[in-house]
Amino acid sequence: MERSLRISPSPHIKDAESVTRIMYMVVLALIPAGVWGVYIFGTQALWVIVVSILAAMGSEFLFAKMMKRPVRVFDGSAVITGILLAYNVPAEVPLWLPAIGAVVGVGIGKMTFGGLGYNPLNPALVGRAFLMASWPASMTIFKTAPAGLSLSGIDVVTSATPLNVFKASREILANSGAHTAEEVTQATQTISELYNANAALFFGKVGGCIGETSVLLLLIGAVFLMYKRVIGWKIPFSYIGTVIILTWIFGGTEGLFSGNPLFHILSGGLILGAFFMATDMVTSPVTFKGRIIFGIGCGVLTVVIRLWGGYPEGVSYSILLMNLTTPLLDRFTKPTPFGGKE
Amino acid sequence: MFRKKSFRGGAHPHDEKRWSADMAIQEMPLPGTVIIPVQQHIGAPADIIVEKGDAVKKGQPLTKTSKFVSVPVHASISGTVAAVEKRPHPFGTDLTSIVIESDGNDAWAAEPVMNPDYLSLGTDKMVQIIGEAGIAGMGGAAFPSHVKLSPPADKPVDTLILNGVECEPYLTSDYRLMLERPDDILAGLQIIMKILGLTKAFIGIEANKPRAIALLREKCAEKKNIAIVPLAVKYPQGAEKQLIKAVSGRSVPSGGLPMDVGCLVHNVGTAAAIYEAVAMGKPLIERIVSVTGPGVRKPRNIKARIGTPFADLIEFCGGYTQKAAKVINGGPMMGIAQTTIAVPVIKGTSGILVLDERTAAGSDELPCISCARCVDVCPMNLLPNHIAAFIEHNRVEDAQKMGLFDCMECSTCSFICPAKRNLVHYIKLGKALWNEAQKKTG
Amino acid sequence: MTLTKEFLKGLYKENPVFRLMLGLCPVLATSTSVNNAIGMGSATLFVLLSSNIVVSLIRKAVPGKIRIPVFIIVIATFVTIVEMVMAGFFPALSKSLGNFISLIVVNCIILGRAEAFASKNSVFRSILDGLGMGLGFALAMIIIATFREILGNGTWLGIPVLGESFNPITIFILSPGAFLTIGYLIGFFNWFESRRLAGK
Amino acid sequence: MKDIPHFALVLTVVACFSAGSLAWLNTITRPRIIAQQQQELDAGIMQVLPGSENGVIKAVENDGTVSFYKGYRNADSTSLIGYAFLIAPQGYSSNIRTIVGIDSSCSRVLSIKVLSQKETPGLGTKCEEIRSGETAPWFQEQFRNKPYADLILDKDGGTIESITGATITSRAIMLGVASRMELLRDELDIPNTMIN
Amino acid sequence: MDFQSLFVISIGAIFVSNFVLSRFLGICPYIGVSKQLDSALGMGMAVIFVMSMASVVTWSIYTFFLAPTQANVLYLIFMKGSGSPPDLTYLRTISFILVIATLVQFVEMVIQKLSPGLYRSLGIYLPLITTNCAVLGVSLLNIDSSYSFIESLVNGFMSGVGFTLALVLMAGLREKLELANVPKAMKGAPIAFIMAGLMSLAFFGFAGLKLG
Repeated sequence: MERSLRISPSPHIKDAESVTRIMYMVVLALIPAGVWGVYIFGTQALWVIVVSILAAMGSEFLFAKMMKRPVRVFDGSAVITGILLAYNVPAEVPLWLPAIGAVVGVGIGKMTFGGLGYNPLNPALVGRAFLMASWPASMTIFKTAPAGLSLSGIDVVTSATPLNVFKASREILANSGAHTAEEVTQATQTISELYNANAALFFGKVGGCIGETSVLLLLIGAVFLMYKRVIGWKIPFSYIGTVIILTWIFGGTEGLFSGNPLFHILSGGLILGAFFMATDMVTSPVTFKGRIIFGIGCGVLTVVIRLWGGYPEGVSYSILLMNLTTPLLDRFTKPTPFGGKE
Repeated sequence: MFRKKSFRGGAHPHDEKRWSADMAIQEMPLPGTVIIPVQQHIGAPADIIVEKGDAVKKGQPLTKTSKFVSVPVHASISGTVAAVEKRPHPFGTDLTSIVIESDGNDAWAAEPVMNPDYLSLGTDKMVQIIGEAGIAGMGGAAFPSHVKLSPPADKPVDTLILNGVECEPYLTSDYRLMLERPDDILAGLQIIMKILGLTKAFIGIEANKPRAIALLREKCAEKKNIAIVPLAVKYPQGAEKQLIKAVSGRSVPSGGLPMDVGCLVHNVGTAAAIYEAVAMGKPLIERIVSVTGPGVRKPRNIKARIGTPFADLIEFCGGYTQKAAKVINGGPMMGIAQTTIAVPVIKGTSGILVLDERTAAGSDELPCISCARCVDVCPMNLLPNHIAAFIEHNRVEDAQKMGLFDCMECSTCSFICPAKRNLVHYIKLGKALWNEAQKKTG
Repeated sequence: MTLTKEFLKGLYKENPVFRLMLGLCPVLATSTSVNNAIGMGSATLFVLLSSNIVVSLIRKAVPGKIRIPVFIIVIATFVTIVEMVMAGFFPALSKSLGNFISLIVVNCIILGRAEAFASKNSVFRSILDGLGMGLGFALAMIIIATFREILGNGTWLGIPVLGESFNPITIFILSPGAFLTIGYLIGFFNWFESRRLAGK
Repeated sequence: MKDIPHFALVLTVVACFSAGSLAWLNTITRPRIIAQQQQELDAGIMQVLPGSENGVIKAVENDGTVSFYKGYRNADSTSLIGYAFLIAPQGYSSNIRTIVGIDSSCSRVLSIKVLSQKETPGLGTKCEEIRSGETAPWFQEQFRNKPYADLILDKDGGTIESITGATITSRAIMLGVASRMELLRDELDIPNTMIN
Repeated sequence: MDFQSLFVISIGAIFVSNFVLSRFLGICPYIGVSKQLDSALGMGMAVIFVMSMASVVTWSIYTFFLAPTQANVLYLIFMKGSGSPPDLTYLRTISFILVIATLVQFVEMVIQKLSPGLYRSLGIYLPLITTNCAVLGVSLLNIDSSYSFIESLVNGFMSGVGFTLALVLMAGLREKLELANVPKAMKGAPIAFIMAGLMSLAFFGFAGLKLG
């Protein structure tokens, strides 16, 4: 009858959810968009993804060994870092580029701070920003035309992302005095073409980074994650909502309230960023209000960079910048304990 | 379905009531020895008034107290006091206990007699009887009931809630009680209403107990003043402050008591015990215990004498299964794992849960990934991850500023944590460290 | 403390950059190339040495209450001398170091050494201290600049060292690279120091 | 408080020493600094106005400050090569100080030279990059003998190849040149018809 | 004074060329006073105040005493407006640092007299500011960029805001890093530098920002 009994603090039952399960669910949700990326950009995209994942896992292993820490290469977080990094570079990059990005993201962005859970910034975005700062030329060349598909009238060879085209045209219109009438007309026409290309943008028949093109497939993954309660609605919805409002007000070329929010949602990395990167648990706030403000902040910065900044796309930088505010947001939006004074 | 009320936060562990929900309450055979710890309630311990070798009878008080926040314990069998010594206690330490060896007669010191006129006893008399009967909250917290029934004049109670939630997974003792002795519970409720001078009361029951809800509704069909409130199935629905919030919409202030918002909560088991004490003069010497879980052969709901060792109950339920690995006093969320089954059933033992290897297997703590699940589920609206992190780094003061003492240790955060962090464990540790530091500084 | 130790302490044990972490603004800003680092290092060395000498010489004549303003004037004078000489004789260097030459005046090492050492010690010791600290500072700058220039530009002192195929990691000569390089170097020295102490 | 005269004395002595030595050093270095700046400028002007090495350069003042320079082929300043002027357009992270030489009819750029800039290393700084095997910065070389009307970047459909990843720098220089040329035309009263 | 140029200066000073993250000025307090949020806020406020004051004062000193212009006070008094005005710009470093040191002392005294509460929260940071190169840096920058009086004031104030922004963000992050599992050798200043590096990397997002 007497036998040795286990003891442990309560609770004695645990939810089935685990960190590893959560991570691999995110991986699963990201797969469709990657498959699409490989389909339209060719096997080069596949190699970029593979190299990026292997480099992320490899550096996780090496750094953990170096720091004499438990090795948790297979907890899925390095895989996500690898995938997200690959999804944020053009398919054309030389393969050493994603490799270095992954090593930097995991090594500097994560392991230096103590590994998973302690990184203040999203490692994949750290890697991307590092690459962007070091080799901007390689990072912004979108030479591979999407297989058999292109936006009508837009040259996919030189500057193939819709946001690039948009920004260039918008700049021409903003300084119409410095350009010929012909150029101005063309810019106006280009923008209206972009505004009418919603279907192509939605299904992902456009140029861009490997994983950001197909809004449809990204949304499928996002819905899956939301259904599984891996990600919440607060950050993505407040993020996208802010982008909608701000681009509607300021995004137009004919004064205030003439923008086309739909174009801004469907193009660039907004969907990928809002659902898969801004929601990164480690680097986003934990409080209700904190997450809402975080999303709004991401939205504001994205629109500012897209419309007035030096880059055509601002999603990754805006998320990185908001990551910096996460501790402050958590601190200043600490909920009042139950029964406390509101 | 029922209209379900609830509170903010909470989680949905599998309720696991299936093991014992349909097992009718069975009486335990008379135990050979009972171990009655002097301290079974929150508050001051009472003074021992028996010595080794004394012959005692069932229902005879073993301790006596002059303090208000304190209740006596009673002999639960007749026999001889074999020892007054420290014995293992379900709370994890050895505490002074009175060990009685049975004489096999099970003779009453004073046989309970039904007083048909009990409702006409004076309020003060009722409270006195309840105190002397040793009744302490039977939902687990074991706060002396008569104290709760004597609210100070400046905090009038206008809302009485009977707690039939039983939100802890596995446990079914309150459920069985509601099904089998609804009249006793309602009679107890009426006594409490009389004491407090109330005309209206609520009984909160989780919606996963439709039979209990239906039965009590039927019983109360004519009594318009008692409302049965079905509640959402969510842990910790049965926690006092959350129950009050769900039923009455009122929020007990941080650091306050239910009476601060005019509420009073009693467990259904307590109500039944109050009925027996007031109407029949029977002290609290037995209670319903669910012995359940994958680690026992025949899970049962048992009416057991206070002081019966866990071993006897587990034996009565057919003993361990092959896989049994962990014995818990109480439910899986807040219960305490036992190192030995020599510990006795006490007034707050609502269940003995025996888990097997699979359910009991712990896993390594991983670093927090800030997924905020604990924040989302915390019924007290705290940031458990931050509090625990502060304590982990020995910064109790920062933890205290984050609301350490608002935590009621319901364990929902630890349950939900995907990194398997023992958040509540840190929090308990933090409270202990803080109290120690306070003592030092005076 | 022996005279040799007085001189050597600045090089490693009390290295102003890696151990004391003083005067980091110019270190971060002007370590983009070894050339700049040498220029900045020598300028700082000169000011540190000269101000140490002068402060030590006048230390008995200066009342304690006004010593800080006096030191500041002394330091600022030498900084201005460096500014003028550099602009006059090394225009290219002067241009690439920019305002950071003027900012030597607020470099905490210089006022720190004047206050903590030169105002209490003999001229000779102050010279050794100034030389050691100044060289330690310059050395640290050169080490940092070596990493940054090689990684960020593929060259060392302007000479290509990593070959044509090397694609420079531009970020190392940008601001994040400065912070990262110095962060990891200080971390390395911490690690090295703890190893050294553990070995003893 | 009786220390105050003492304090004042010490401070005054120190300050006098300091001021004296600086003033003395200034008399030595100042001419060198000025000469150096002038030399740099002259060299720049000569470079952007080919042929002026043997001639003279005259500064044309406007309200007390130099507005532009005239470069002559010969010493008696009769044969005008063209005009030179300094621009400092706001680039990506700095003002790009550039000297520009244009022909006497104000219709084409002769040559440009970036004097100083602090653009992003590796990107904007490429406006001064000399490719291996070449002797002059390729970006600036594109402006050589470029008619005013052709001052358009490739991104805007023109022929001037912009620096990869540094469109802002490229455009800043290009627009700086073009807009100052326009102003100069007004200043010299050269009708626009002549150049279009 | 057109509003737009002030706006451009402000955006530049706070985001695009942040004093700490891209100009490398004020690194010592940035690393030294960023361990706690409260002190970071206090330091930030003190720096904003001193930088605005210093901008104004040094601009005036430069314009009216050092610069070789017709408005030079020394020229008007001692040379009675004849001859060419003296060029004393080589004295700017020495005069600026003295002015700043005096100013800080003065501000300290005034605050102590007028608002003991403010003194308690800012006072302890004021002496540290004398050797904060950001203050001298902004003064020199104003002169180099030939800013007008108002522009100098705005630049000084906004650069202080930029400094405070970086400092406060850093303090929040470092409070969190206190709880992180950072390798022992990297604890303290090294990890703060790495964090600063990543922060300045993130601030690249603002590069090329052209509002207005």
